[in-house]
Amino acid sequence: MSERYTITETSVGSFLQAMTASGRRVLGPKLVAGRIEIADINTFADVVQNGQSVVSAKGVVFPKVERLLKYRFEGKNIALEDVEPQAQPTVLFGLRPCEARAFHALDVVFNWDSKDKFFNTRMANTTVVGLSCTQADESCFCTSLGSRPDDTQGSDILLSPLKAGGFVAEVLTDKGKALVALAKDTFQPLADDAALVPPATVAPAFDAKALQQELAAMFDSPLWAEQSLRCLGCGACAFVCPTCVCFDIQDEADTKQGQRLRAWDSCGMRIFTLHASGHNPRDKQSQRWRQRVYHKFAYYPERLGTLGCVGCGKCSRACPVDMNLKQHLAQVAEAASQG
Amino acid sequence: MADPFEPKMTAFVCNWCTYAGADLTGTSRIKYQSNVRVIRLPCTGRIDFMLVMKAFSRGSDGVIISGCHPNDCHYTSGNYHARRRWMVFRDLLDFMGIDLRRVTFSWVSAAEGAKWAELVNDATNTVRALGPYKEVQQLAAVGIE
Amino acid sequence: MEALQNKAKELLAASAVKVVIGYGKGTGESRRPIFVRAAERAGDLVVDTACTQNLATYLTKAEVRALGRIAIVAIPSTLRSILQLAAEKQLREENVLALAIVDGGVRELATFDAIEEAVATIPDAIGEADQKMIDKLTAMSVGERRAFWADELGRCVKCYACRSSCPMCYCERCTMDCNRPQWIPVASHAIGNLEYHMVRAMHLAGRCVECGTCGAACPVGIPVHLLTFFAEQTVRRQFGQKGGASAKLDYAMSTFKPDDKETFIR
Amino acid sequence: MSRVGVFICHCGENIAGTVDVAAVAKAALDMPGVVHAVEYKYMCSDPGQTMLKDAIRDKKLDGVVVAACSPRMHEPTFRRTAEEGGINPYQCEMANLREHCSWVHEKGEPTTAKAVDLVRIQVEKVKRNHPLKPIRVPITKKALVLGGGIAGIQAALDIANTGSPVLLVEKSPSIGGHMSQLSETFPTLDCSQCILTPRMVEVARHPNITLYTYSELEKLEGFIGNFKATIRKKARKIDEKLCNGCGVCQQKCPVKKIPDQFNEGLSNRAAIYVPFPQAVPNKPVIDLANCTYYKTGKCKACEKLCPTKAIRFDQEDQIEVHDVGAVVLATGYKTMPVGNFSEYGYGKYKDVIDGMKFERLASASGPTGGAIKRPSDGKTPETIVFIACAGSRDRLKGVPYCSKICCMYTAKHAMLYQHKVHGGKATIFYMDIRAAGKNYDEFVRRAVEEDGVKYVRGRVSRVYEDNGQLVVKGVDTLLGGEQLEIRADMVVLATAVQAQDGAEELAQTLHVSYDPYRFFAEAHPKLRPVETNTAGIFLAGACQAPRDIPETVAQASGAAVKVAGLFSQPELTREPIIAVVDRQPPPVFSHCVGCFLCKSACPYQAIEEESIKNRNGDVLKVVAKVNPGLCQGCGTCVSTCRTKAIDLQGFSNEQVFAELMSI
Amino acid sequence: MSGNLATMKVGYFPGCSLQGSSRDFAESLHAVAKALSIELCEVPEWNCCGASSGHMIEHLVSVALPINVLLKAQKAGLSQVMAPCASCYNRLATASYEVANSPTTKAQVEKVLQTTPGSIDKLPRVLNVVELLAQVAGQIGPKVAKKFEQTVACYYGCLLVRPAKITGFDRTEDPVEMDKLVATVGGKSIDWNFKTECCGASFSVARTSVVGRLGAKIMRDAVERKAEAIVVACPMCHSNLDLRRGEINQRLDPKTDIPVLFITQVIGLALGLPEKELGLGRHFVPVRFPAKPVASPAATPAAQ
Repeated sequence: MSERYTITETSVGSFLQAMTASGRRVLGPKLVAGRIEIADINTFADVVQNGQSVVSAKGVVFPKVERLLKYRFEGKNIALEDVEPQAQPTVLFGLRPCEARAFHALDVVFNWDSKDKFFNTRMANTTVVGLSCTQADESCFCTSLGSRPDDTQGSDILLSPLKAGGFVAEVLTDKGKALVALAKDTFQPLADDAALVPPATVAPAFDAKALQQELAAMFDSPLWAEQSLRCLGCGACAFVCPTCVCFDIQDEADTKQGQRLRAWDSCGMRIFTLHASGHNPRDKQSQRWRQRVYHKFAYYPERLGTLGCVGCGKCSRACPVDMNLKQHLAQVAEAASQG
Repeated sequence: MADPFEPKMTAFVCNWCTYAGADLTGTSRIKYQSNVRVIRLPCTGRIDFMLVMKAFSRGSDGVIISGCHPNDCHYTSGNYHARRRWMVFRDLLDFMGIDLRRVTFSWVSAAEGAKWAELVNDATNTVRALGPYKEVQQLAAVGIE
Repeated sequence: MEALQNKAKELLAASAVKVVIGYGKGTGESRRPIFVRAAERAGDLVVDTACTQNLATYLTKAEVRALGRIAIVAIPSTLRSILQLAAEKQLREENVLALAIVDGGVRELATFDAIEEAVATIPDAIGEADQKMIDKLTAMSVGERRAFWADELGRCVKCYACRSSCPMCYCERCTMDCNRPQWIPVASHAIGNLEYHMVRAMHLAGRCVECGTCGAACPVGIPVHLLTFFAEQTVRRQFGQKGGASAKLDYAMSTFKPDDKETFIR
Repeated sequence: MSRVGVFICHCGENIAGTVDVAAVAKAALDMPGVVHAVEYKYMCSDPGQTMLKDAIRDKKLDGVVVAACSPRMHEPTFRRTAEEGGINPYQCEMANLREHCSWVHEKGEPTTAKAVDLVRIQVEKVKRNHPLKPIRVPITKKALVLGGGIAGIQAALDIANTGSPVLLVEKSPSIGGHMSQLSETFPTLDCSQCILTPRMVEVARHPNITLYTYSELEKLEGFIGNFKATIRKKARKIDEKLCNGCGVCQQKCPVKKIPDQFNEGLSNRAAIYVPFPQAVPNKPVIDLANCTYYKTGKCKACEKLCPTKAIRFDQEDQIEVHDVGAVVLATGYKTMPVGNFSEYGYGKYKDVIDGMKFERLASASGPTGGAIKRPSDGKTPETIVFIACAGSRDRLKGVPYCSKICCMYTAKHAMLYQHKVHGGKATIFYMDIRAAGKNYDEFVRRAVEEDGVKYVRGRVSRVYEDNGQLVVKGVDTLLGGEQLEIRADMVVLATAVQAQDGAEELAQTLHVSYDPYRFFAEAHPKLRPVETNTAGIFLAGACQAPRDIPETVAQASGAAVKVAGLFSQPELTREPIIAVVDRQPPPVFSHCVGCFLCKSACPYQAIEEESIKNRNGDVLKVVAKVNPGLCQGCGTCVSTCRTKAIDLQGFSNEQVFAELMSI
Repeated sequence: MSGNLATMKVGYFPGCSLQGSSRDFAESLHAVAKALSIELCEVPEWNCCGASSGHMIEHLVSVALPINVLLKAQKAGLSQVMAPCASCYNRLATASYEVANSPTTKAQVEKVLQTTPGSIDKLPRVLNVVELLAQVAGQIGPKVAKKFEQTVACYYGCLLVRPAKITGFDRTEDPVEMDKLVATVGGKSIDWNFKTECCGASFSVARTSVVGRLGAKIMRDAVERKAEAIVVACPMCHSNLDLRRGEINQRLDPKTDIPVLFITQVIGLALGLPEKELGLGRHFVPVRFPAKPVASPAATPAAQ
């Protein structure tokens, strides 16, 4: 059962100081050159309370490039050198609930069969302080996925703004407790009459559960080609996405030494499935687009018991040709309902 | 006292003029500094501009590019094409923040053994004075977690 | 706008073209590329100042080509793209019809010659802000420039939105995707990003149509278009040639003059 | 995993004296892929090479690096050895430890370190070498000679005498060229036609020579050993088989007043004519521009009177296409039109003539039968002035180069004049006398000393007429720059030698390069003077630069030998260091996108377009293809290709990249 | 060339002689220009072209002076500057050529002319009077009032067409542009041989004997070829053949009194402009057709 407190905006400041003082790195949505980025948070003023960062916070636990191992050629032998992920204790502060929920979608993959050392170490060192959305835009669709702008899943602490200023802090996990413990006195007990700013209203556009069923019958629908005609086949959507987990493993080596890197990859790109033979099972953009939808809304739930999407809409905002996922999914649902 | 800095110099040269010129430097026993490593290509026209950037990314402190004088190209016009490429690439390197003092372009003919020695020494000394190309070499570690 | 919609309707009705590539209403105030394939959908076409993306990118996409003869709503850079693509044998005159937007109205340009004439009237100028930025950069010290790009490119995630949105990046296999040898690292670390954007700029020198669509496409707001603009301007300054001026090949980087003026070769 | 052997040569003390070869060998043995590394005193010696061969066999090597002298010195040697050892010769690379290391650096650790690097670079390269086969191209053993002047004649005869068929194409109605117009030739003063005519006849009779006079080359496609030549035979309007050259037609032709080009307009000819009595072939041609029938539709006098009924008014141009393996360019020169020397009064005053006119005046077969008579009134000139360098070495109004032959022929003219006009006074204005050549300076001296020709060193500013008398106004720079005014009866201008009209167009049809003065460019000014930069096309005579007869003939024979040499091979074998455009299994076919930017980058027009079709013959893709016969392997296309679809064998992207990575 | 005359505007650099010894040249020039509606805009605050003295003493000065003039013209928005005096013309043209072809000279000149505004890179084009008239030749023909039916010898002298690389105008050794102009106004020009011979130029004052000797040759050939007048486009040629006629006639037999006209005067006459406006009265050898043969050696006129 979670503990609930209130905390004033000024106290949030000291709470932040306490985190930094404890040697934690504090990151959160922050305005940088007109873009919201996940960047260092020093004062409460840094925190952007509404609107989505361009790139998700995924990088904290799954960096765009990370070194898995190093090696050196010593004469004819190869000397391997294991590297440990340097995982500085990190607090993701003021994260949108949708993004907070996204870590689960990563977790199910990185711990699917073998346990990924790098992800897990980073995850273990990351505490998520969510912040309920009081505004949303045309690309948001968390509600269509059975979630809410003030969803607690994935957050260790969830802050929800109070009409009177300050926040309700709902401490959800031990990680959350540990964090609160850093500055216990900045929290007050929750008053009964504390009135919350109503969360953002996000009208549901479709029902994810139903969609999963419908997709089964739509593999050969002309809709995919229709929707993806303008798709450029870049990776913008995947690289801003908080749940996209595909990666490429690359060796960078010369005659003296080398290293093995893990780097983000995207199923939207043509060469993602290109075989050495030249054959490409997903040669058409429509096939790649369909794969993206199926992967997130059919295969994920089927095999991993969770959706591969949190409805944050980052992909739609990042897309250079305005591929709006929410609209497209609604279209799919509609097409399905018409049989 | 630590070892004095010895620059890594990489040279891309054409087979017919500069490589032969460097051979002549040898046959005439003209001494020059040993920092340079020569990569032989048929023609300056064959030198992909990326090789130059790669050389820096790979830790070279200076790069030398040399081929036949205009009009003397063994392939009649390879060096003219190369020259155009450098005219643009040089500006781009500069625009992207690469220090042009570390890139030396030259025409060395098969008869200019002495010029080759002089070229290598000058380029090497210039770069030695500039010091190691940390700015680029450090990049190798940036962006990897 | 009506002019365009009517023209599109007429072309599609007469099936003079099979598709009209144009701009339509997107999320919020944004505009998105649309593909009008039926006369009755012509009303979806929008023309306004928000229509800045160079749609020529679609002219080389197999899926789009498969639709049949194309009419494309063209801003100036689109026209240049068409010529450059033609010069590079990627486009046939009979397969494309340009609907040039000239002060609100629409002009039908059916032949490359016609497009060349139109292009000839386009001034050799990029956006004021971009030019200012380039001038600012060139005025900096080389160190400052390196720092500037290190910072900007630090954000690059190699999503290749710039490449994918560029009308001139139509190669089926990009240098980036070559792995024997691996010219450019796949990972988007500092070196990988620097080399990637350097190659792109060089490959566009003399071919860039200065639409800036690559910069606009970048999700993390890196002004990558400044690199290609700069390269293109360098070519124009030194050789007087430019990308997308003619349907006949005049590529500065695969031609030369024996008296090309250069001062740096000793 | 490859098995590379490294062989380090001491080159006596040359390398071992400076580089610690043992250390290099040890280091080499540590390099990935190296299974064998040894040092030896002289790798190029017999035992050295045997050692290499044995190692290849015993150690099952698939790649060899010989660390010795410059590859430009011994690469062929060791590649042959490697082949004898049983691997592909192109699996052998050389590290240049001598010219690039031991000879240029001091003894010491850094030098040895460099040696190791140089070896490593080549090891990394050789690991990525692919077996290559020399390129074999068939040769059509038939030569095309363009131009029927002395150059073309000589080349054609020399080639024909080696047994290969020759097509000799001449644009005018007869072969012979300028030489047939000359009177006597320096420095021997033997009669030009007397030495030329036999050669002309020999050409006509030669079983291996097919003569195409009054014909032009329209098109040349293909490449060395495999050209396709399209020749236009212009209609003479004569059936050459029937015509016996009796000449009746010429006599009977009503049109007679057409200036005769052969005599430089000093006499007239008919509308149907044989250019000159010794013409080969001795068949007339109808000059359509002046023939009454073609102008008015009436006449046909020749047709009526021709005893063999050989006139064919309905004859049309014929186009013939021939396969040839080599081409000799011998299109000759022209003399500069003197129009832009109005101050010399050429064209204004009848008695101001150019050198070629004088040749006709002095020629026994000329309009005056060899007597020097001035054109205006046929009077024998008592004083004559020759102006050398009329246009030559004149940056402003003429050409900057020296026309080379003028000094000699002017001396000859003056000499001939003195011989023919006793007591006549010949003066020559000159800049310098350039008489380099066997017996040339002696010849000039003779003109001065024996024939009393007056040489004045200085330029002429103007030639004008002073009541009917030509006045040559010049300066004598040897006599303190004093102005001279010589009253002369006749003035001869030694006009500059220029490239033939249409040289530029021809060069473009043949893809040979030419200099700023439109003379065809040789492949190398010293070492390849008769070759062009286009393999299989050779140069002879004044189409390359001003030349006199001896040089022209020598060069023509030189070109002929080049052709004979080419034809002596069963087929062309060339180093396989050429570019190739990749081919992939469907659906990719090739990584080439067909932008053909490489095409304009190629200095050799070696890049062609290939359509990849499916079974039904529909084109799926148009991609670049390198013609191995034309490609010379510069690799310019490779670095132009964005998709890296073109690569250069022997210097492939993988190889070069690996070399760089190994540093 | 320039089509609509109404709009033709040309820079005008008088130089010293057109205000002194050759006022007749100036007058006729302005009259003709007016008649052909060419607007001659005098270059504001022009300075000496640096002829003779200038370029013999200090090279930099000889270039800087003309460039200064051209910069002033440039500032005044003139694209062409016409210098009637052949010597001025030659200096201006030479200077432009030098700064265009020698970076060093350019740099030096830029240094000394820092204070003069403008850019040396786009200097106005320099014209001589014949060049200018040639440009509008097309418009002269129609305007001819009474044909100039004389046979004349066009005399170009040395500075108008030489050195060719600098003047780049007409045929250096055998110019014809003036002859063409004479033809357009109905005159006949003889084919003679002293078109570009030296007249003695500035010896006109220093050593008249030289002028006499050279002038005599020129006049002799002209007269023998039935010229009724000499036509010039250079103040020095004019004064040498006109002012020094006495000196010349001492070496001639028979002596001659054929007048020496400026090309502008010839055209002026053809356009029917009053003799006064053309400054014909200012000649030493009276302008008469046909000239009456002189009996006695003409006394050298006293300096005015």
